[in-house]
Amino acid sequence: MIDKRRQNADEAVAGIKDGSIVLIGGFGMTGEPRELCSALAARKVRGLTIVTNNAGSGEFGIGLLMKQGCVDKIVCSFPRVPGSVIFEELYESGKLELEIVPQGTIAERVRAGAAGIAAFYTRTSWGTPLAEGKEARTFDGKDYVMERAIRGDVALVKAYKGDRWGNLVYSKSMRNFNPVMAMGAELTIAQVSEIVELGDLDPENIVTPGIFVDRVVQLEALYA
Amino acid sequence: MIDKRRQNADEAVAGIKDGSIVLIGGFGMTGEPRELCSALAARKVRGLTIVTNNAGSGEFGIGLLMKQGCVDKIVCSFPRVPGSVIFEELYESGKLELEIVPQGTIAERVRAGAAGIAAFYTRTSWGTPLAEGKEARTFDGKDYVMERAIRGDVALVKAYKGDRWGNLVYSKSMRNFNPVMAMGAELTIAQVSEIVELGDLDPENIVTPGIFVDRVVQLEALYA
Amino acid sequence: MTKLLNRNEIAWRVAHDIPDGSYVNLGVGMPLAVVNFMPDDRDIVFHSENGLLGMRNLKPGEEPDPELVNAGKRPVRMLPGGAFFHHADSFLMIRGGHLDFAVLGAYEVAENGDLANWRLPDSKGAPAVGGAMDLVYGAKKILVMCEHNSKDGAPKIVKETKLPLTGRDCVSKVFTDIAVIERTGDGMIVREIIDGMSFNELQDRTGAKLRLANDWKPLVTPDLPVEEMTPRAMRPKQPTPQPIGKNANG
Amino acid sequence: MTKLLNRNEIAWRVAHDIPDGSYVNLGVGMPLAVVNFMPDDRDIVFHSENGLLGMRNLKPGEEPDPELVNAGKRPVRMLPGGAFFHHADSFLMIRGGHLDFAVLGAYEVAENGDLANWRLPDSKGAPAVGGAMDLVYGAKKILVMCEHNSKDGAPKIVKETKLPLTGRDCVSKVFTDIAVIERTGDGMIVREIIDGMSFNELQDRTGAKLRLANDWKPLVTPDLPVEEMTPRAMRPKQPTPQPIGKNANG
Repeated sequence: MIDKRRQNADEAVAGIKDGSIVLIGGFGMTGEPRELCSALAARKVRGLTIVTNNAGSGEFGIGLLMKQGCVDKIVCSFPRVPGSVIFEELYESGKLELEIVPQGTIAERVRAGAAGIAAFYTRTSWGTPLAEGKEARTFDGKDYVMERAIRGDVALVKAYKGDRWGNLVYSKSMRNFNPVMAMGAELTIAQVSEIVELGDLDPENIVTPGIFVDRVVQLEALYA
Repeated sequence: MIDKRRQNADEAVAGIKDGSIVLIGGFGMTGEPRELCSALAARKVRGLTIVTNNAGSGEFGIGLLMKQGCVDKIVCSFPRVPGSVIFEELYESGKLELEIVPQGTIAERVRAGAAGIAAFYTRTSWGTPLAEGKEARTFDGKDYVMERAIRGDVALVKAYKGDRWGNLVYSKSMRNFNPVMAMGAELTIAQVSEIVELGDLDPENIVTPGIFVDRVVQLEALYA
Repeated sequence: MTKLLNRNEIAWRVAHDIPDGSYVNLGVGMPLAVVNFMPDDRDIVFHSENGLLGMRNLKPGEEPDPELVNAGKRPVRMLPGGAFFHHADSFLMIRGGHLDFAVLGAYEVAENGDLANWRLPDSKGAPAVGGAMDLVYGAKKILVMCEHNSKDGAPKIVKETKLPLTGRDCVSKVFTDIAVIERTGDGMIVREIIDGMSFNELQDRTGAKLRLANDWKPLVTPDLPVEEMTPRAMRPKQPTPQPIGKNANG
Repeated sequence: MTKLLNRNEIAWRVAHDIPDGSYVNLGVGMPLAVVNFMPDDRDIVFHSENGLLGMRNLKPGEEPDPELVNAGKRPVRMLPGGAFFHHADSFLMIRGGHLDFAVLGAYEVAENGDLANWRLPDSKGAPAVGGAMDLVYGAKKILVMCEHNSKDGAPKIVKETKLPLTGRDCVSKVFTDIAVIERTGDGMIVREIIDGMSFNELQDRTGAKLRLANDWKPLVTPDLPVEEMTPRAMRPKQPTPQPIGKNANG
């Protein structure tokens, strides 16, 4: 019997080790797995590298993870959003390493890690400071930069509905990075607004098949 | 006003040039855009390279394209299926060039072409005859083969429902290669069983967004 | 003195340059305003990097939905025919050449088409690039909208830019508060100038060598309010209480 | 004489080696029969390369659906909790290490774990590889099922294979009609032998050096019919008439 359900956020994030690479879904606050991040922060893990698009907003979710001193490094495209005060404070005081990656390159590097692709050649960032130190190569007269895959130890994602096999569907633009991060880690943990009976999700419309998901927890949708 | 609808199969395949690279969806007969292939065969185009999983079955669809002498080369993973007599005849008489590619490598090469990726490194086929002549490279102690993107001039796909913006949904396992091929070409032509009003397809459940599709034609579902 | 276009007027002009049937991405900042001015007789499909095709702005009276935002985290709605997808598919669209246009802001545009719009060398804060580097090489044409000159009068269209680049050789056309300038293999061609400004004056305010198109026109837009017409970004609510687990089965 | 296992019995044995909760791909041919014998008390999720998770075989009386087939183009059904996806996502699952097991057929397995199962050097027809090369390096464990010896008696488990390879160093375990053999860094270990066959006889029928596990067991299965129990592949219907366009609006 496959049953990936967990009783609460704390149980859902159990066992995450210091020093893990943690992929986190969301785009700004939309689709941010805030409660899972907060539960992880409460466990006082240390030395995390987080891979996500923005660097949190306010003193909760990703912001709380950073505030609690859990994060050594953040890999993201756009750390500054309204309310990203914790990030700015840590960054400016040199307490947080930052790797800026173009947004599509984050998505593609994580997908590559999920797909068994070690590296790929993209035009993005060629000729810019973000390509410095990276291998460049010409194909058919065009210049490309080689990017390496990112593989997470853990992914924290948010979805709308899930079932006990870990199948997930999203709601509107909360989808964003969540299905990508969900594919990209050894241990994928999803918070959902509702866990439904197995078979209630239409197999045509499942966005994240359960094969990618290890734990599902139903939490109040606190954002809306 | 965006209106990608076409009146019939012949109109849908108008303007396809000799020598085109044509991506064709389907897995065996399931999801094969048979009527579009037959309409293309009737136009007696010449010198096509087709990229598809199987090499057709019977004397219709992909089989008819080959029988009519339209195809110079086929790139596929598994040419032999029940009824692939036309392929076998042409191949054995040396009238058809064959490039065998692992199934996932076809999908990934076409996706790479769709995603602006020139090449990528995969484990698949490393150490086998299909990797001969390909660049190999070691990442983190594992051996990979470099595969180049495939970009189609034309894609022929089959879907279940479509709308005038070219959005597509599929039915069960007819999905297979169709959404991948649909992303992969300059000119993507979809045959559907039903064209519905704009807005009738749920935006959460659209599998191929219309941005990838240039023409949609409603044809009888002749297979079922 | 000649009246410069305000941001809404520049956005209006950009919107009217985009043909019916186009797929268009709007960069964060000033370009997001373009969605407000699309002519009614055109089907333009706006792409938002966070996974939307077919977005439109809120109509008066429509409530913002925190689960439906654009690349600037501002609330939007969907047109019939729109679709949702995830970030890897969204950037496949961007990077694979599926968009007809992207509209981006700029710090500087060089006459060779180089664009700098993500970072100033003297910035103190953390850098942030978002999707700009993906868009510059991905969309078929890059339209830039910006003020012609910075607050201290320095031109934004320059012979060569020393700023950190977003992309090389990528800009197709620049829409400013005083002109519309096309960048061609043959140099920077002025297509439109606002009423009351001479070509020489425009050239004086520009860092790159310009040529006036034979068929140049006056740059004319309706008078539009100065105020931003796009809804504000969604803001975080007060810190939420510590999350309470809920029985997964209940 | 010792009764060798038939294909259904080998499939039964493979099925009973797969733990509850596994994600499993079944290769075309003999491995497809494994789906028929999964113990009722386990949730096993079968993956089909053509874009299915959670497939099951038809039950007696269920009609085949030409739009719902497995990797062998045979009609299947879906379990509650199953999902459809496209080929790029399907092979992302395969190649990215998301499957626990793949069950594959073999021409030869070498003691270093090399597998040859896609092409014989003297084949006259066109080659065909399908998804085998994707699976060998993708799934966490590769289970092979095959007859122990070919019709002319040649062993399929060999010291070294000269056949065109499907993958190197990839096989975890081999299930044949006479034995279950685990391939370890320490060589080929015999876990089970059918009743009535000695280790020496097994060794004689094998091209690679074997070692008998201390805790080896008899290879026992229920008696199962020889006939194939998996529905036949969907066949093409008669050639259809030339396609007739239908009014797209009507």
